[in-house]
Amino acid sequence: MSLFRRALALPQAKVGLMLTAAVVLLAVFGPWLGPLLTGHDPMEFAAKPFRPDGAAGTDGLGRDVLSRFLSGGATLLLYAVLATALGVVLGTALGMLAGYSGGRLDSVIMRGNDVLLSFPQLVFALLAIAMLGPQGWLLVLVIGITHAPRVARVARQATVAVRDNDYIRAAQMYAMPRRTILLREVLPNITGPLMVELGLRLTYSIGYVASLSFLGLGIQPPAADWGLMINENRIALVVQPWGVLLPVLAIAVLTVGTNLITDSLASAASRREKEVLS
Amino acid sequence: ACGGGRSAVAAPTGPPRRGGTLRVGVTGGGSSDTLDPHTPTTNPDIARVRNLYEPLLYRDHDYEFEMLVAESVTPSPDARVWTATIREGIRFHDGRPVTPADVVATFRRIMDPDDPKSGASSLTMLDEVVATGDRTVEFRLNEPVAVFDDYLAQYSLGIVPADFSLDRPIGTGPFRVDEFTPGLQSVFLRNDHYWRSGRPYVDRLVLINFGEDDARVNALLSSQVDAIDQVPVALVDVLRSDERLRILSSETGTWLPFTMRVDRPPFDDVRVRQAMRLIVDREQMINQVLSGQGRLGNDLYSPFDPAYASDLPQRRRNIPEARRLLAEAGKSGLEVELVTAPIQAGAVEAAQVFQQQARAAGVTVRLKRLDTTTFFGENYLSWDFAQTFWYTRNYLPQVASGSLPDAPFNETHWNDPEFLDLVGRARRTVDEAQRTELLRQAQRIEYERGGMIIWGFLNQVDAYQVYVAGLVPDRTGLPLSGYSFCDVWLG
Amino acid sequence: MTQVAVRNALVVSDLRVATLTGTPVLKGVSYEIAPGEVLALVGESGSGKTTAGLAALGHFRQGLVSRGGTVLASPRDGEPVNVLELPERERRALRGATVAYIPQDPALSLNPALRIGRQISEVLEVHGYGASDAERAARVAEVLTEVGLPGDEAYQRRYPHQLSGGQQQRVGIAMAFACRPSVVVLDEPTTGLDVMTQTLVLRTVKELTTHHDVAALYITHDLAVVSAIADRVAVMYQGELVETGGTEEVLRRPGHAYTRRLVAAVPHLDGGSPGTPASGTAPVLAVRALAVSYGDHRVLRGVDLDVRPGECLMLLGESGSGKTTLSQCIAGLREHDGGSVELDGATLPAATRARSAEQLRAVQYVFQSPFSSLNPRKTIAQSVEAPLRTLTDLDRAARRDRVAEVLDRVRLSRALADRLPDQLSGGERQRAAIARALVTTPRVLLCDEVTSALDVSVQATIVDLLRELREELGMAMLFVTHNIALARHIADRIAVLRDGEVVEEGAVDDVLTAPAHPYTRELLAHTPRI
Amino acid sequence: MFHLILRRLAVSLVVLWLVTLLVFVATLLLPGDPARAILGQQATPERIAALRAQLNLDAPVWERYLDWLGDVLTGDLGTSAATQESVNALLGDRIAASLVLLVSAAVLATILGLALGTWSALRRGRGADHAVSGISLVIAALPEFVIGVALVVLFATTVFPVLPSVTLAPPGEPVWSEPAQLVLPVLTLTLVVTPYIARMMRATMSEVLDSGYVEMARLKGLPERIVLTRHALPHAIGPVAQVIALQLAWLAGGVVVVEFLFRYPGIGQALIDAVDHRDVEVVQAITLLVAAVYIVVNLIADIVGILVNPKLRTEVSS
Ligand SMILES: Nc1ncnc2c1ncn2[C@@H]1O[C@H](COP(=O)(O)OP(=O)(O)OP(=O)(O)O)[C@@H](O)[C@H]1O
Ligand SMILES: Nc1ncnc2c1ncn2[C@@H]1O[C@H](COP(=O)(O)OP(=O)(O)OP(=O)(O)O)[C@@H](O)[C@H]1O
Ligand SMILES: [Mg+2]
Ligand SMILES: [Mg+2]
Repeated sequence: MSLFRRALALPQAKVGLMLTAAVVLLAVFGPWLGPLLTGHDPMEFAAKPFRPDGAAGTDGLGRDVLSRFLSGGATLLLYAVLATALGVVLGTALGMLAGYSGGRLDSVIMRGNDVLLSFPQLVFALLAIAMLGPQGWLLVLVIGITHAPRVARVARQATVAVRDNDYIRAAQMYAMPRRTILLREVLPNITGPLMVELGLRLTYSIGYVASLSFLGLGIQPPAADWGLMINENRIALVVQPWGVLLPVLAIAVLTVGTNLITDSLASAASRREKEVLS
Repeated sequence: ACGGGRSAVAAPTGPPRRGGTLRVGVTGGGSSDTLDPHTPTTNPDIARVRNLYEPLLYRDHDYEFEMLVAESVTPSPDARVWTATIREGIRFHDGRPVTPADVVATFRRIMDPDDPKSGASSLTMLDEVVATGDRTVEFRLNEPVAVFDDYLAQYSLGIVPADFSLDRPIGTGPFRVDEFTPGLQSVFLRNDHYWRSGRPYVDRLVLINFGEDDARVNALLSSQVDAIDQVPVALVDVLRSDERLRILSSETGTWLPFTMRVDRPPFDDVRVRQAMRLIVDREQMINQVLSGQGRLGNDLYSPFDPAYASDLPQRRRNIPEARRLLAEAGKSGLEVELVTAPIQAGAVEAAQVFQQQARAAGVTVRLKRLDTTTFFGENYLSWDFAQTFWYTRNYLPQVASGSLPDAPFNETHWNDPEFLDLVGRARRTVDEAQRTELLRQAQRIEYERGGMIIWGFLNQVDAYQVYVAGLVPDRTGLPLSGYSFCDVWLG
Repeated sequence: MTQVAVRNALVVSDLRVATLTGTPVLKGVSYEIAPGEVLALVGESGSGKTTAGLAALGHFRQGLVSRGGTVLASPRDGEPVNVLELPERERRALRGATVAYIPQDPALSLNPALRIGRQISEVLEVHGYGASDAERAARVAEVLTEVGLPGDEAYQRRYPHQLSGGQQQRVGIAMAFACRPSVVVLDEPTTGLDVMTQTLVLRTVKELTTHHDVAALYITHDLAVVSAIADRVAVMYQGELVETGGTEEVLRRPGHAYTRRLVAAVPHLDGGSPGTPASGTAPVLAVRALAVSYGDHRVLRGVDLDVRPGECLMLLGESGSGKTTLSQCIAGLREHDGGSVELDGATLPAATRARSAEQLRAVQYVFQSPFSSLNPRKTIAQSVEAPLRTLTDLDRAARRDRVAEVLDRVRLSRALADRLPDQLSGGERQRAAIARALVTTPRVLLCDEVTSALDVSVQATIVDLLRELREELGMAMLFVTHNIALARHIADRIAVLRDGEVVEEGAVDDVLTAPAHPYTRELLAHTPRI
Repeated sequence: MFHLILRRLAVSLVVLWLVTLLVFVATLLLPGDPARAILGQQATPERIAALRAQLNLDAPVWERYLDWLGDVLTGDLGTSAATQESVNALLGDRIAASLVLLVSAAVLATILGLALGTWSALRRGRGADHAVSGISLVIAALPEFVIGVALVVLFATTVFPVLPSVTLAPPGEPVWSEPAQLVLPVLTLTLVVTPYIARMMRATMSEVLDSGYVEMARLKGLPERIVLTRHALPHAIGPVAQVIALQLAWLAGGVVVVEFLFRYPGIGQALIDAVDHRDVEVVQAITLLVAAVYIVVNLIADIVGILVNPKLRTEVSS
């Protein structure tokens, strides 16, 4: 898609892509790499807790931090991506429907949206997890649902901006079914804001999964997971900083990377709009 | 209450100094914090109860009896009637003397059928409490209980005046209430009527709730509190290296076992239980979970009980034997779900370590991690494989709480006729030597067939500023000298 | 060339401007304007007119830099200064006081959050005009009256959105003339205004410039306007002035090829070939007592129209008269409250959804702006194919053939079929839009101001195309426009719409030569001609 | 204008009502028995039964909802299941404490964000702009607890132990009696929120600076200062107010982590506590409160948007 090509021409996008790719590669290949590099399985006890043994010391249970770090990104990434996908798909569908239909349906959807938005995110997570226990799919669901109303807002706004364009009226004139109009005529024209939203939501998802793990509500032990690692090793920040620093760095690099890509998508999209207008 | 025991060896030297405010950071607590002497639930509750109220007698730092409100507690020859004599001249915070009527009222409050307090469940043998003299009270039991004094030595049995109400929380403890904010902190002042003359040393005691390990340690590091309980064991070495601080590490009888339901598969097969006990690498448990701050367990509890069966051989990890037992039971490649929750520091960690250790024997352990409330919720007593946590107790009270079919917390659904017979006899046996023999036999049964994996006893590790004096190791398992602050002074 | 003796108010010589990347935008432009003179700067879009105009104020848009040349501006009572060499502070002092600017689009250039009186008085304030607030307030009222607006307090307290387009433009002019500048630069100030308002604005500008001896640079691409206002014309083509001279001379005897093209493209009210009114046959499309209102606002008040087979009816009307509403009602894009639309005598359902494929195929609509009527994410071929997908059951290959055929018809090269709309010029896009309407071989084609968003030269080619297509295909056409000058080029009959009513209807010749209604007469009077 | 605002108000009320419904249902679904949660592990069945009766946990759901709603409408948030005290009394101080935290962070972040955003919009494409963008990008990328932990290490425990790391107000006295304790929590929240405001401000200002009327203002010869303050800034207020509102609303909910970290006696801490203890009434009260803050803040932002937009403001008069 030309939006991507345009965005990629920006230097910040290249940096962002490099950062993101680095962390993604790390997360994907880390689980194999870890035991090779350190000689320790991520679950195996290498020494007493919080000892400076090995490249990055040991964690609160005496497991090798480097090995756990290397294998700890995959779940976080997976959950973040799934939650983002869920939120964006759900939100886009709702937002487009509301924006395109207008009238009563619009009001109903958007008020429902407001209700969801005003329900505090964390309370939602807290309640859902207290209800059903911390499970992977629940995390994805909770975060996805949290994103949906926010995405819906953006999607609706973009749809409303597109709705009154003559090409939509032309499609109506050719008696195209609503679903087809939404998918073929509207959706391709709101990809700009949606891509930006996608990037933004991905960034939030990463932080959110990590935050939930930090509060003990996210990914559960003994899984090696970056968010959880921060939580588990936080008390020993002063003694064994790597257990916190490595995952924090990885999360920071990843979110900075996705943020940069999002940013360049945003400026590419707005530039495209300006060109179309002029 | 103030312990006798050994005297403190801390940086300030010379005679204790009076005055000052002691600020203590205590783990846990929340909006349900209470000043009720008889329903302490969380650590801050216990810390408050320990300083405001006193039971008739209690355990000192060495886990020996220490008389508090009572001067003596003695059994009748058949151990069916126990007589407590109230200490001469002991007064409540408002200066009124403690009378037998107060003691009777206290126990009526605890045993109130409409609203029984925490202590009630372990006092089922108590028929009535009767004032028999100016200073004597009789406890009449419905069966002989040879160690009834042990049942009375609980912090949740503090003696309060007959007209006690929560609006005026009065007891005989070394401190009295000044201010109390649930979920945050309590401020106590010195009780000038305290029976131990000259004590407490500090004028004010501030107990501050901390939900977070971080916050508590940070508060100590930034000198916002003078002492904290429950230092995360992994940090002991760091804090120890800080010259401003002292670590207080106490060997205790506190235990954090795994519980297997003996009446449900797969653990209804004793071979499976034995295999699980052989799977645990107890040294590794202590090293990884407790950073070495603990002592080896032998699947037996109450290590400070004189009747503790220390002659039984220490059980060690034996994977081939465990595999053999499992194969025999037809359970090779066993898969079990272990329910865990952060019920105590180290609990979830121990579950993880066990999960890892079990792999060696081909046993797959799935962890089901719950929050504490759900863990202790409706299903609490029906988990097949879970964990629990107990402070130091002697054998018979512990059995009464957790190892009898009618015990309130029989997590393993332990109901062994032979064991019940032995324990029942022991309870009625006043003769110490005879009782010890019976208890040793009972312990052997638990050692061989029991449903608990007791891999170790946790050290209690606390920390305080170097200028704090008078804190000593304590065996009860309660942190910071059993939360007893009347001997503490500030240098 | 009347005032040679007088010192020029603005002298631009050898002005060069380039983009940051080095592409030249102006390649050595020179012109001069005397006080009281209007120089028209014409040229196609993107030729550099605005750039040249803004350079007179020493302003370059972001991304553009000056690459040499001089701009000498003479204040009313001072020596000429080279604007480009002034430090930023002095340039600012010059702007609005000596050289003032009137933007193309007043709706975008007036601050929507400030009252218009305030926006005028702040120019006076910063340039130290007048000694007191009272004096300045008086000047604001005065200059508003000069541009033909009420100068009273209540009017000054209005916000831009409370004014019509013409009024907004006149506020812009008032703002420019407030400090009595010696030079004004007007950047297409009448584009987007209807003819009546345009006349009014042109008259105001003319009066002010002559009355106050102001030199005006009038940027436009409409030669009719040029002939109405300018003393001299400079023609710009790709960053260069290709021709300069007196208005008469340039328009009569254009020297440069581009100028000739430009002149040829201007529609003539009196030229062209009138069509043959097809009378007698039954109308293919009939509108009967059509009424539409938005709330209390009655937009159409019982309109009757007939379009006969093969005939082109021009629907003429000023902005807001209801032209679009009417044509969209016919197309089924808008519900009407009363009356009916009949195709071959059969009433058409109001909504497209209720119409049969046959009916949908028969009536097709071409939208006003080719920039918004094509989905920017679909290739031209995809867009043109869309009606075939939903309205016919042709298979894929047949559809592809049909699309190719139609693209040929509208003279669009097949190479463009797989491009996205924004890779095409406006004229090409409009051809594609017309192709989409033609692809189902409609019996009636509705064209809603299909040329108004396009350049004059492009406009002429589209009109020609439509005329040829009508002859080739023999379909009927409703051509909606506000430009009466196009009448002879395309239409057989004219219907004049005003405030939702048809006030005059008849054959082109009849209406143009002997207009019956006063409104039609007024329209004709205000249409500038060369 | 007034009917516009009134309609907006009505919509907010409907949303708020729907939120009460959602809150009530959601908290009902919480598993576990509040009675047991209150009494803890050592509870006996008799005590639990006694407490359940006392808490009226056996009445039908709709009846409990209506009761609760009626109480809420009269300003009574109910009785905490855990403490048997009125929720109003329980939360009163905490709400004040959280408000202090939020308002200080909000004010700081708003001022900082607006200033930084404007500044970098004016220096678009230059070094300063890139620096601000880069730094705000990195800070925005860090989860709040990471920022909090980093600040504690920096300023309270390890590097420069100059500030208190936790909040310990003497009882009865408000948290702000010792301002030093507020520094780190406020700073953490400010750092979390500022980048968003700054980025939005930069984007909006860039757009406004590119607009025709700003160009026109320059072409009128106005000094840059006036161009900025009179012509550019007012237009940024509307959209930025929306972002600030969203961020403030986030603050109200997101304060939990920060309060947890600094042991700040606000509603966030009370919330975690209440969920742990299944203290339904308190969870409901806090959720409703946060939702109400969100709704009100958004309402204010919308009204600001209406007020700064002359088109909407003059709707009635024209
Ligand atoms: N900010 C800019 N950066 C780079 N190039 C620009 C910029 N503004 C204009 N140009 C280019 O400079 C050329 C001249 O633009 P200008 O706006 O002066 O044309 P114009 O004759 O006024 O056109 P129009 O009739 O469409 O207003 C165009 O090719 C345009 O693409
Ligand atoms: N959706 C709408 N709601 C309310 N009023 C409308 C709507 N659409 C059009 N109008 C009003 O109806 C009247 C006629 O509009 P219409 O678009 O048909 O005019 P037009 O003749 O096509 O004008 P133009 O030449 O500007 O395109 C105008 O006064 C307009 O303000
Ligand atoms: Mg231009
Ligand atoms: Mg129109």
